[in-house]
Amino acid sequence: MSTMHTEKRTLLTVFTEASIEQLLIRDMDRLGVRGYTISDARGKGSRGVRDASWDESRNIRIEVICAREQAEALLAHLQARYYSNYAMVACFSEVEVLRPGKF
Amino acid sequence: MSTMHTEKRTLLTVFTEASIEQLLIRDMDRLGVRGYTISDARGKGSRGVRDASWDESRNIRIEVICAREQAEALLAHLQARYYSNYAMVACFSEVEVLRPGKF
Amino acid sequence: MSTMHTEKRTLLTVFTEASIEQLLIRDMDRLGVRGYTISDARGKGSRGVRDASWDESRNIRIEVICAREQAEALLAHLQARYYSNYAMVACFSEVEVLRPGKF
Amino acid sequence: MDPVILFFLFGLVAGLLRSELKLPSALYDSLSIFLLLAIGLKGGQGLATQPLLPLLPQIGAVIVLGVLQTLIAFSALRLLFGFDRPNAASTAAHYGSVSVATFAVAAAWLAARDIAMEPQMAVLLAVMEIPAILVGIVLARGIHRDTDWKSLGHEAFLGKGVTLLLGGMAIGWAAGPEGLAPISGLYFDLFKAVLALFLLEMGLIVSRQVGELRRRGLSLIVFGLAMPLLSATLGLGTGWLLGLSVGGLTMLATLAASASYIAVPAAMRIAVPEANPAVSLAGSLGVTFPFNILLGIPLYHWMATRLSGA
Amino acid sequence: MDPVILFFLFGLVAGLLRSELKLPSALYDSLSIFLLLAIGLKGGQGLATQPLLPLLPQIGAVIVLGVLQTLIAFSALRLLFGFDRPNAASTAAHYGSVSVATFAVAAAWLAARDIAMEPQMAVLLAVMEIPAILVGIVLARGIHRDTDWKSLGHEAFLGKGVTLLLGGMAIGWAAGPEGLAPISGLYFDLFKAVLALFLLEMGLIVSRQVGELRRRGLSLIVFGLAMPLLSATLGLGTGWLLGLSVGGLTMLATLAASASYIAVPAAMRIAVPEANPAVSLAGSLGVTFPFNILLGIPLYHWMATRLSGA
Amino acid sequence: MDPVILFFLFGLVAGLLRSELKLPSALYDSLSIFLLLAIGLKGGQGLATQPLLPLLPQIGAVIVLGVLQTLIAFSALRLLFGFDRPNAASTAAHYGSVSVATFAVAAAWLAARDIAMEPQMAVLLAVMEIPAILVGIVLARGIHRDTDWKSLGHEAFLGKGVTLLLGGMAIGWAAGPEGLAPISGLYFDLFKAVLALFLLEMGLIVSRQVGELRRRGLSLIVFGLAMPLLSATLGLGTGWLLGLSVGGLTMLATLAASASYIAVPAAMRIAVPEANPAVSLAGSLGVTFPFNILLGIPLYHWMATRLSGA
Ligand SMILES: Nc1ncnc2c1ncn2[C@@H]1O[C@H](COP(=O)(O)O)[C@@H](O)[C@H]1O
Ligand SMILES: Nc1ncnc2c1ncn2[C@@H]1O[C@H](COP(=O)(O)O)[C@@H](O)[C@H]1O
Ligand SMILES: Nc1ncnc2c1ncn2[C@@H]1O[C@H](COP(=O)(O)O)[C@@H](O)[C@H]1O
Ligand code: NA
Ligand code: NA
Ligand code: NA
Repeated sequence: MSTMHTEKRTLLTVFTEASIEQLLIRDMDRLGVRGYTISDARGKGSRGVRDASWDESRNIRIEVICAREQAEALLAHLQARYYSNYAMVACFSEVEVLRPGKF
Repeated sequence: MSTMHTEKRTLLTVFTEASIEQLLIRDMDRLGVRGYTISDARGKGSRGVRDASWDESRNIRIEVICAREQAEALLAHLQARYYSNYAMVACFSEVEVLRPGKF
Repeated sequence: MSTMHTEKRTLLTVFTEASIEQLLIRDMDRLGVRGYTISDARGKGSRGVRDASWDESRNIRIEVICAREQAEALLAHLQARYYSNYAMVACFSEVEVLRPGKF
Repeated sequence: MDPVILFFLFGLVAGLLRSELKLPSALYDSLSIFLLLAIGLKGGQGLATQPLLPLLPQIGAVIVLGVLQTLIAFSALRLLFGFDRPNAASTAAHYGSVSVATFAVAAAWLAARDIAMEPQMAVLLAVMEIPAILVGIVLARGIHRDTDWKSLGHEAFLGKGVTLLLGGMAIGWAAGPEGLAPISGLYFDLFKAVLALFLLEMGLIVSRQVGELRRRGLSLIVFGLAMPLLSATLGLGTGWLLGLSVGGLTMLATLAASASYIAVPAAMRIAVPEANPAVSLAGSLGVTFPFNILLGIPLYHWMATRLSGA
Repeated sequence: MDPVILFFLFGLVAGLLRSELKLPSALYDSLSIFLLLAIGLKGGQGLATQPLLPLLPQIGAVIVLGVLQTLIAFSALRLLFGFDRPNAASTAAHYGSVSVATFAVAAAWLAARDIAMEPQMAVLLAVMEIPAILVGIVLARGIHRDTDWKSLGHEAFLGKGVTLLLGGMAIGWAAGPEGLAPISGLYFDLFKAVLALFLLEMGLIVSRQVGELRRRGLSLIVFGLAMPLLSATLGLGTGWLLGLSVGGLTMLATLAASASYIAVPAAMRIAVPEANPAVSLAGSLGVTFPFNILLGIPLYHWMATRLSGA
Repeated sequence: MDPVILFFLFGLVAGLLRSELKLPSALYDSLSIFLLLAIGLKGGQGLATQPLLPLLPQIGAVIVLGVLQTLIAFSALRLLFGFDRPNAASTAAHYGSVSVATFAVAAAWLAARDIAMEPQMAVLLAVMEIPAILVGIVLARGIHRDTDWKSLGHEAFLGKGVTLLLGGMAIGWAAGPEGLAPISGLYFDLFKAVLALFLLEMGLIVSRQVGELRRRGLSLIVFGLAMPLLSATLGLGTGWLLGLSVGGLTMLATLAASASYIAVPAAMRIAVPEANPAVSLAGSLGVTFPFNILLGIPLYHWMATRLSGA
């Protein structure tokens, strides 16, 4: 059915507090992540409602497309370093990309 | 290939009008949804262009990670209550999570 | 397990520069895309950090749910027209929709 | 011509020519917060110097006025214009309520001509926002057991506009003219210049109603012109019964003639989902708002002068 | 009552009644940038007319004052209130640092009464933001090899607040009163009116602390009232040793009594992740801030008058 | 030093030290909307008191001036600096066009010294934004059949900047000085203070160009200093032919010397995608803008004095 040549990669999506955006960017750079996208969000989870009404309650949403191993390494790092003290939720999903060399 | 233990969940994504954000939050709370993420958006669909140029034409994007049954129950509710009168589009996708107890 | 009748569609997600938003909207309209959602973003990729600190460095995130063929046609167009000169990354993923006639 | 009107026309033309001009939405929000607060402060400061009791009959009268306008608009839309029930109810609620921007333009118009008005007009502005919303909902749905009156009341009384008007009034009343003096440089002296910028954005928004106006043909235009004229007359009558000055008469006529485009659309979108918001907005924003600020205000003032001269 | 206080109370009441009133976050950011710059400019312009050398001992003294406050707060929270180490350290850092909004309210309060204060109070404001952050981190974690002092220092000295205060001061100092004249219409004359709008938002934010205050019971309230009183006394003592005027004494007492709610929470969230930010904020925003602006400032002024009369 | 320049330097230093200072993007947008409107209003109000016919030859002359500058810049970049065709064309378009912020600084500089300039300089500012864009596109792509001139023209004439300048001018012209009086408290009296805040953000943006400047070595710096000097000379010559006053000469030289960093980059990104936007911006923002506001304006004024004295 498909005529386009694509390859599978993993998309890691992380929902977390805006206050640690700079920390996470530094971590991703250090772990060799080649690209990511960040957008602003609000939400609710086990740590309560975070409605972005002021700085303390802003969320962000980070998306990283990469190889499965790298996604797991990144998530393992986040889990070890942030899960216990910060509002943070993450999930993997499968995506297809066109230029696999980039990710 | 994977060394991390993950479990499958469903991600429900809803694109709809910003004017009903509070209604939808109340509905999700009532239906026992344990977490969600909301972000601002604009777009086009069968109800025309919604370009966020002022309050009336703002969209939002809601994401809920949960068990398939709950996602279906939530979507069934949205369909019954909102589909006919509001700009609204929704889809399911499959994601993997690390701490299945949370969702 | 599932009791809801859904059909599979493709979700095309594009991360790119905000400066070409109007061009991309025109392209999608011309290619017969029936709906899309756009949100603001920032990020990093092979073309460097784009931190949304001012107009020139803003990103957007476009999502289109449609049939696989249309998604491929749209991505082929983006690849031919924009990939070499603009910061742009795209991926496909699989989603399930309730009202397949809409997409 | 008054510069605030010129700003409106500029926005309108820029929008019709499809200019890329766009105000950041945070700026639009900030300007409207400022205007609501300033109107409230001004009204409250005026109230501080007079007894409050005579206000009560005036509040009662404008509630009746708002309800009446909504019922008339509903009947006209159903019987003369062939609207279905939800759209007639929702549009009627827009026309039974009031527009803060129109109030602000009229206030600036009167101030530029040194025509005084009663300070309580700001109170009446806040009061008149609400009854039409409740009437509109009842018209659309009938009175059901399961109507969530609690959250509707919350919506109506604690919406952004009413909160800011009432809060500003309370502050102005508590502080009085001398108390406000150190902050009047912003809230009073710059009022007209801020209003001008706000009207630029209003012009852009109005220009986006043109498509819907084309689709709906003449009926929206006819209703959008006839209704404010009728309402203004009712407003003048009410004001005359209340013994208002020429400035007060002009303002009450303008308030009655004006149609909501912020509080009512938001409330109707939730309470009457079957109504198409584009229809009511095309009428209230695309026809009635420009008519009122360009032609209506001078006309209502002329009528008020006649009436009080008689 | 001063209108800026009325704006705060209005925001508080609107928030408690769950009004839909909300200021766009870009407006809140813009107002705080304006206030920080204006405070800096005012202070810098004052410094331009006097020698800078006498500043050095004053800077040293307020650093000691900030460290002392943090240590006292930490001990009290650990021993008397049973806080765990990270929460005690983080909350203590909030109270050892200062609040710009409280400074601004006190400055407006003094100006309304024509009470002069030393221009360097703005310098002391900037200086006092920082030491408590560093002490708080050491209290929470001890001194580790792997503490990233470089990025902590960066955070502390180049955070938004300190940058704007110091930058504004440098500009005010370089331009002097005549140089600033063409821009003083915005930064000085409209200061109080902008502060009023800012306090409206502060009221809304404070109203959101109520839930946490309920959960934590009395201890946060007791600490949030006792600590500023103690700190104000220390501040008065320090100011007396430095030979400040009544205005300067009042302001230094207010600064000491105030607790941070911007710079410190952001720094602690990163440096002491185990601390729950809701706890410290409920104290500093929910109790201490309203106490200081409603009752504290007049009280500290009364104490300052006594002290300098003695 | 002028406080607006100090604000710029503050932003620059804060950016270079990697401070966390950041202005909300809605504030930046709002400030630039304000400045464009205010410049337009000021110019339009001046035009209201004089005949418009003599404008025509001036408009023709500055169009030629803009085209000439673009061609010279393109040749220089191709032949002397080894730029490839798209980058040379895009950068040349930046330098053939004008910078509104530079205009505003020069206007404030002249006003502070009570040096009058012709009111039509605002018209010329709007006119000079456009020709370089069209020439730049032709230089990059040649004249193709499939060039979408309609949408390019739309882009050029109905972009945000030109719309606001022309709209402001039309309002100012229609209202005249007395008509604008009630809104001049905001648009004229606070102009310089708003410009100062805007330049703070400009300083932050300029500081981000340093990386690119390092990568590109000396050539961008040399071009970015030489080109404004050459353009200023052309501008002076043109102004002399048109018989402008010293203030007008200074301003036309400044306009010619200035390089666009808003309208042109946006247009070039779409019309000449192969050009790297970082290169042109590093030149126009990182070198030419600071040069013009720090040294260029006084220099051009000195040259203008000489020229008109001769
Ligand atoms: N089930 C969920 N689905 C989508 N987003 C979630 C979910 N749970 C939490 N989140 C997001 O993740 C953030 C942190 O979650 P938590 O750590 O559980 O408080 C929340 O503020 C939400 O934005
Ligand atoms: N095919 C689609 N792909 C992505 N988003 C869509 C699509 N169709 C609609 N949307 C989004 O859903 C909103 C409501 O759609 P509709 O009810 O079809 O007008 C639109 O404003 C878009 O933001
Ligand atoms: N691996 C990635 N994962 C997620 N987003 C990415 C990734 N790579 C690039 N992006 C986004 O796509 C934009 C353009 O990428 P690029 O063309 O590689 O510079 C970036 O600014 C990011 O927002
Ligand atoms: Na009405
Ligand atoms: Na303190
Ligand atoms: Na130029």
